Amino acid sequence: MADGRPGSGRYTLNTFDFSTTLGNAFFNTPIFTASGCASSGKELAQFFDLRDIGAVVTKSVMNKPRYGRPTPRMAETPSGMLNSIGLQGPGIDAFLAKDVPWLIEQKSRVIVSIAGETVEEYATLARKVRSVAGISALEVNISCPNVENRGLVFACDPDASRRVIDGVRRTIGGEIPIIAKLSPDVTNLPEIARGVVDAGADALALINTVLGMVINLDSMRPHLGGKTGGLSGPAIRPVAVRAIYQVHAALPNVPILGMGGVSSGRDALELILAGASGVSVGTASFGNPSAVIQIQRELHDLLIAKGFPSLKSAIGYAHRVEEE
Amino acid sequence: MADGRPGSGRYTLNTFDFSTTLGNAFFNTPIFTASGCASSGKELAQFFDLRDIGAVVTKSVMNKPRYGRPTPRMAETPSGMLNSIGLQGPGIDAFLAKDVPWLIEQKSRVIVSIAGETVEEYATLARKVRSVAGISALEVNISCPNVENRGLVFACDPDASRRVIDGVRRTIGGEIPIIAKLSPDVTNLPEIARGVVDAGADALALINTVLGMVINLDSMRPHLGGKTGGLSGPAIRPVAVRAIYQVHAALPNVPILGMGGVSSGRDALELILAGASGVSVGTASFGNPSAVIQIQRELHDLLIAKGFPSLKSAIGYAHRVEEE
Amino acid sequence: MSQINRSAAQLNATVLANKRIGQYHQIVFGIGDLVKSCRPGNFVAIKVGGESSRMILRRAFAISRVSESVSFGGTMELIVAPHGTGSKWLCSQPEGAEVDIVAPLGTAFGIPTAPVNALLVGGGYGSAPLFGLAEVLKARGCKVDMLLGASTGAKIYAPMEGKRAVNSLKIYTEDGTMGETGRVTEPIKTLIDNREIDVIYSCGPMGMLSAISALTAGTDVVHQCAVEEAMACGIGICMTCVLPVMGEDGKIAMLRSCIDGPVMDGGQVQWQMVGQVPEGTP
Amino acid sequence: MSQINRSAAQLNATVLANKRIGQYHQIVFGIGDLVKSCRPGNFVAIKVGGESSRMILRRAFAISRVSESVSFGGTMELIVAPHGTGSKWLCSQPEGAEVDIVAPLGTAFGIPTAPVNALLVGGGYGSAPLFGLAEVLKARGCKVDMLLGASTGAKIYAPMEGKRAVNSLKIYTEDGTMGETGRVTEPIKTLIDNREIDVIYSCGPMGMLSAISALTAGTDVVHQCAVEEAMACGIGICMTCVLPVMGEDGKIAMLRSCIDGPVMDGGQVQWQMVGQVPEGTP
Ligand SMILES: Cc1cc2nc3c(=O)[nH]c(=O)nc-3n(C[C@H](O)[C@H](O)[C@H](O)COP(=O)(O)OP(=O)(O)OC[C@H]3O[C@@H](n4cnc5c(N)ncnc54)[C@H](O)[C@@H]3O)c2cc1C
Ligand SMILES: Cc1cc2nc3c(=O)[nH]c(=O)nc-3n(C[C@H](O)[C@H](O)[C@H](O)COP(=O)(O)OP(=O)(O)OC[C@H]3O[C@@H](n4cnc5c(N)ncnc54)[C@H](O)[C@@H]3O)c2cc1C
Ligand SMILES: Cc1cc2nc3c(=O)[nH]c(=O)nc-3n(C[C@H](O)[C@H](O)[C@H](O)COP(=O)(O)O)c2cc1C
Ligand SMILES: Cc1cc2nc3c(=O)[nH]c(=O)nc-3n(C[C@H](O)[C@H](O)[C@H](O)COP(=O)(O)O)c2cc1C
Ligand code: FES
Ligand code: FES
Repeated sequence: MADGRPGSGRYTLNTFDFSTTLGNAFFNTPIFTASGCASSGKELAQFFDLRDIGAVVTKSVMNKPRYGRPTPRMAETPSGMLNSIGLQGPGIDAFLAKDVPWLIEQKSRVIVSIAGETVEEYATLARKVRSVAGISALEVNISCPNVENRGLVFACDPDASRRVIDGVRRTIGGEIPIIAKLSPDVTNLPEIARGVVDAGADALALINTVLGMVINLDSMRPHLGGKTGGLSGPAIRPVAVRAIYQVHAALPNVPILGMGGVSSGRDALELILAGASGVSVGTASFGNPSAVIQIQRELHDLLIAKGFPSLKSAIGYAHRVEEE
Repeated sequence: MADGRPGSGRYTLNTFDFSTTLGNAFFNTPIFTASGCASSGKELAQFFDLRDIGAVVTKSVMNKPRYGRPTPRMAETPSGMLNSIGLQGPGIDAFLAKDVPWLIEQKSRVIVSIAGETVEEYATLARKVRSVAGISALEVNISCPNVENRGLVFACDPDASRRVIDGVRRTIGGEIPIIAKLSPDVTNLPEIARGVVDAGADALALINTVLGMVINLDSMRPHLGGKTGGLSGPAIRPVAVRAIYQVHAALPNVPILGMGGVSSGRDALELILAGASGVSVGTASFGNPSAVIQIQRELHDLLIAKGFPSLKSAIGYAHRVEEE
Repeated sequence: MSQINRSAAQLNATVLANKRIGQYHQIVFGIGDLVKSCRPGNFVAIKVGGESSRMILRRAFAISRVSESVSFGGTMELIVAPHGTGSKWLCSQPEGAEVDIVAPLGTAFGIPTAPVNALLVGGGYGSAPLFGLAEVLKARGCKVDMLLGASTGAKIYAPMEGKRAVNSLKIYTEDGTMGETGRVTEPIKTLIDNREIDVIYSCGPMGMLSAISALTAGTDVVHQCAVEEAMACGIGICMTCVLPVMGEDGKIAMLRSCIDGPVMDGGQVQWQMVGQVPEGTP
Repeated sequence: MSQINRSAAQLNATVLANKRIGQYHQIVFGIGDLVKSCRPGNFVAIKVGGESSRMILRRAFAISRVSESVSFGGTMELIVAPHGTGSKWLCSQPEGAEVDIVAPLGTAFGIPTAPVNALLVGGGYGSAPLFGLAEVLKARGCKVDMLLGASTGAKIYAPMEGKRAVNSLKIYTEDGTMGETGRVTEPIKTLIDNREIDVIYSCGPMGMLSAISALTAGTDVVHQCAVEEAMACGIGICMTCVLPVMGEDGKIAMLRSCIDGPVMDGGQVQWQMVGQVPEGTP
């Protein structure tokens, strides 16, 4: 039997290789938190040991401190939720001075997520991140409004996406991998993906939330303070699987950090079979503080039960062409 | 109190005006079936009187008979489902000869939905529809692959969308309104909407399904015969509300037939407040054969309870600017 | 008014009994006068998961039996395998629970007008509707033989009462834990060759139905089978449940197994093409 | 290890009792040793809707009381208003049901080290945590007066046992169906002016908390209030539950009401800006 094909449970807990890589970054396990769904990590430390998961992906941080959007900032929807946080945060300086050292002290793997309003801001953020040791990767959240271009979201504009990644790439050097986080709200996702990879992204994070809205039937106005919000949770999982499958088909050599509605090991496996090298767990942590570690355990056992010799052999397995 | 503002239940069942219009077509009520979710109407007639609802929107029909996609054609997902039917149908000639006369005999209002693979096919379909009396409106489903342009979905391409509607407009004349049905899977929905309205669409249908995929964990391949499928049901309601709100804000004078995850009167009201002049009920009928008529009743009572003097006064009410 | 779904009604049915039998649950519902419209072969579509469920589609189950009693009125019995989230939910419903059902749906087994020799073949829970069918056939003077098969004994559903209506009953399990070891299709060829049967009624996995169709092909034996395709609506409006079936005009059509089935003519179903679409599709 | 959520644990708690009281349900859960970490003011986050629910977020409820008994071990009581789908589901859980909870969460009411004159003000189900608080204050030698208000009598929660811990209890309803007619905030000004109270503990609708903060502003009276903002996670990871609060540095920060609250210093909360963001936001 060829390498990478599931056998019949021949691989045991001891021989199973659960590790993954995103660019030149190595992770013991493929399950991460999702940006904005674990704050800076401290809050979840009560529920599991942060060292045990693949990495903590921190909330997207901007250059300056930021209040975010007015409340209400959330609305539950069928099997999902809308959020409109508006990137509230302490700003990159305070973040690098306080939150990152704490995580490193815990021996947690850290992926820092950054967000900006201009191409320049992203480059500035990258430069600051570069100055701190111990960070495993940089996630560049480009699903932010571009103030230099009528607030059009960077990730919805192939050209602006490329320019952001290009600026980050040039600032950060080749030391830590760049993961470009894309929005699914585009006509041609593989095109955007190809653009940011050409510009220097080592990996892609798919998917950010889907733009949605809820009307409050009492006020009869948009419920969220920010009017529209990002849809996340199990409701969007089929969109995430499709996005990952499409992009993996177009760019089979580019590692993907998958996310969107994962709330069990079987969900994580779906994303991996579609082409994800790692999986971030977001909204599921809101309903279950131990979700990340539970999903990791379930995925581990499921991969072994399916007969995969390693996590890596399952990545993109749904694309195989051979006949059974 | 100004017209169109909800009062406190002063309007009763007798004075309440539930009617709506899409272009020059008048409907007694604003609740319709959704294309592809009521077949040609006959199947639902056992559960309610088709005359009692606003209109039956028939399954998108193509010029030739068509087998559609291989099975499995559906997968249930959290609060939603994927379908990949592939426009199975009898072809326009058999459809106009058999299905439409039956509906007209039942005194049901009929909106015919058409789908094509070329600009020319849409025009042919429109010409054939024009030759039959008694049809209230034509829904042009442009979420179909364009065989003349690498299978790129018409509705994802502003230029192709416009050309389809332009062709239909010129063929059908001004007798029955054209409703262009758009896909939400685009970067800039208002742009596509504006394009088809400029080309002659009298109204817009929003939204068609969202592209998704499910991987079957037994076969470890895409579950659907057609690999990807369209996501529908409550899971996508926030996307529908957002799409309707965005397009109504951009084109306040263009009537919208809203749809996407409506399964109760309160859901229908959400879409109407966002800007829909009518609401199609799709997937909800699969779980509840009486859904269309039940939703219609609930919406009626809810509008009165909220104090609206008429359905029309609630359309787009969430956009109002005055302070309370 | 249309003829499609013409006996179907939607109602809240009360669970009167829920008993585990082997790997299945035998669930009895009170459905009142609706029993009068239920025929062997029909199915029911059930809403699962309760009010705030993320499961939005009904689940289909063959009607195993209906009866009328003085104390309970009309009752309907289902044999349910706890397969996934929806069927497990159904199996967990206690006596007294109310369940939203739409029934009866689909085609029924055709009943011969003259007495014939009938062979009833059931795979797994597919035996459920066959006992009710056997009673009807018996009442028409037919000779009724039954073959039941499953992977293992716990998946054989063969109630005591049911056996009264059959002339013979033979059980096959693949692991030999009950009856003969082997597949239920094995003895059929001999029965056909010996002209012992006129019609086969079958219900079970698609592979079994297909195998029986292969055996009856080119013979005079009629094969009525109840197919099982994934159904989103159960009432003919979604087109998800289609099968390629040869029409009288010699053309293949993709028929809906919910309204043109589940009982279909096994000789017309294009088994080799299930899961595909015919050639020449645009 | 972090200090945030430091006493919180996730467990399946058994419903020991579920009783309707006016428009509320008083629900008692067995939570074992976890009672030892629960302080008045803490809340619990509950998973609602069962296994296949479309509700993915927990619901927050103030812990009304905890106690330890020989027969049941540690128990926790909640007072739940059947508001929407999730709270109605909770109210429908029978004795013996298992419910997934995370508790205790959030800040607790600060307990004075010396005896003081305390006024406890509750609106609607907001009175729930106040009786447990009253017992603790009483044990510290405080004088405890209580004001409860609601729109109507059925929304007043004031259990018999609870009254033992308070020196006085006055009830206000807007429709006059119980106690005085009017709002619970009306007598407070006089009490403050007469210097009869040192600290106000409040729990109830945001409008009530804001009104009390206005009355205590510029006085020496400390106002500890338990706020209620929509929460997606309850454990500090989502940033949905924020309120503008004045920090010690004189700057306004958007604090998370789940971990920096629900009990906050009413004098620091920027009530007029709730639902907005401070000026100067990028
Ligand atoms: C006409 C008909 C008659 C049937 N009769 C019986 C019966 O008498 N007893 C019995 O135990 N089962 C019967 N089934 C199968 C039963 O419908 C499925 O086991 C059930 O739908 C599984 O739902 P789930 O939520 O438990 O599983 P899941 O796998 O979680 O279901 C997910 C989705 O797939 C569909 N699905 C999954 N398995 C099947 C299947 N085998 N057939 C059709 N759809 C499926 C479900 O309806 C649902 O939409 C019948 C199916 C059909 C179509
Ligand atoms: C710290 C705290 C303590 C609370 N204590 C109590 C209590 O002791 N007793 C009690 O009956 N209720 C209490 N509530 C309110 C309770 O959380 C809501 O009534 C409940 O979440 C409503 O859920 P639902 O599904 O019934 O309503 P829905 O309206 O269907 O809920 C939809 C969403 O909105 C959120 N939501 C709706 N109303 C509120 C609300 N008032 N506050 C916060 N979120 C809301 C829900 O959590 C859910 O995510 C408390 C809330 C908080 C934040
Ligand atoms: C409350 C909330 C806040 C989020 N904040 C961020 C963020 O700051 N940066 C980012 O890249 N993604 C953010 N996301 C998106 C998630 O990281 C993730 O891409 C998305 O929620 C889909 O995954 P899920 O369904 O598992 O939550 C946020 C999501 C939620 C629900
Ligand atoms: C099974 C199925 C078939 C559909 N077929 C069509 C179709 O033929 N033409 C079309 O325009 N839309 C079709 N749709 C899309 C629906 O009309 C509708 O736009 C979409 O499902 C969202 O509404 P809902 O969530 O209420 O189902 C189909 C949807 C489903 C679920
Ligand atoms: S299940 Fe919908 S058409 Fe058959
Ligand atoms: S509820 Fe999530 S941070 Fe407070």
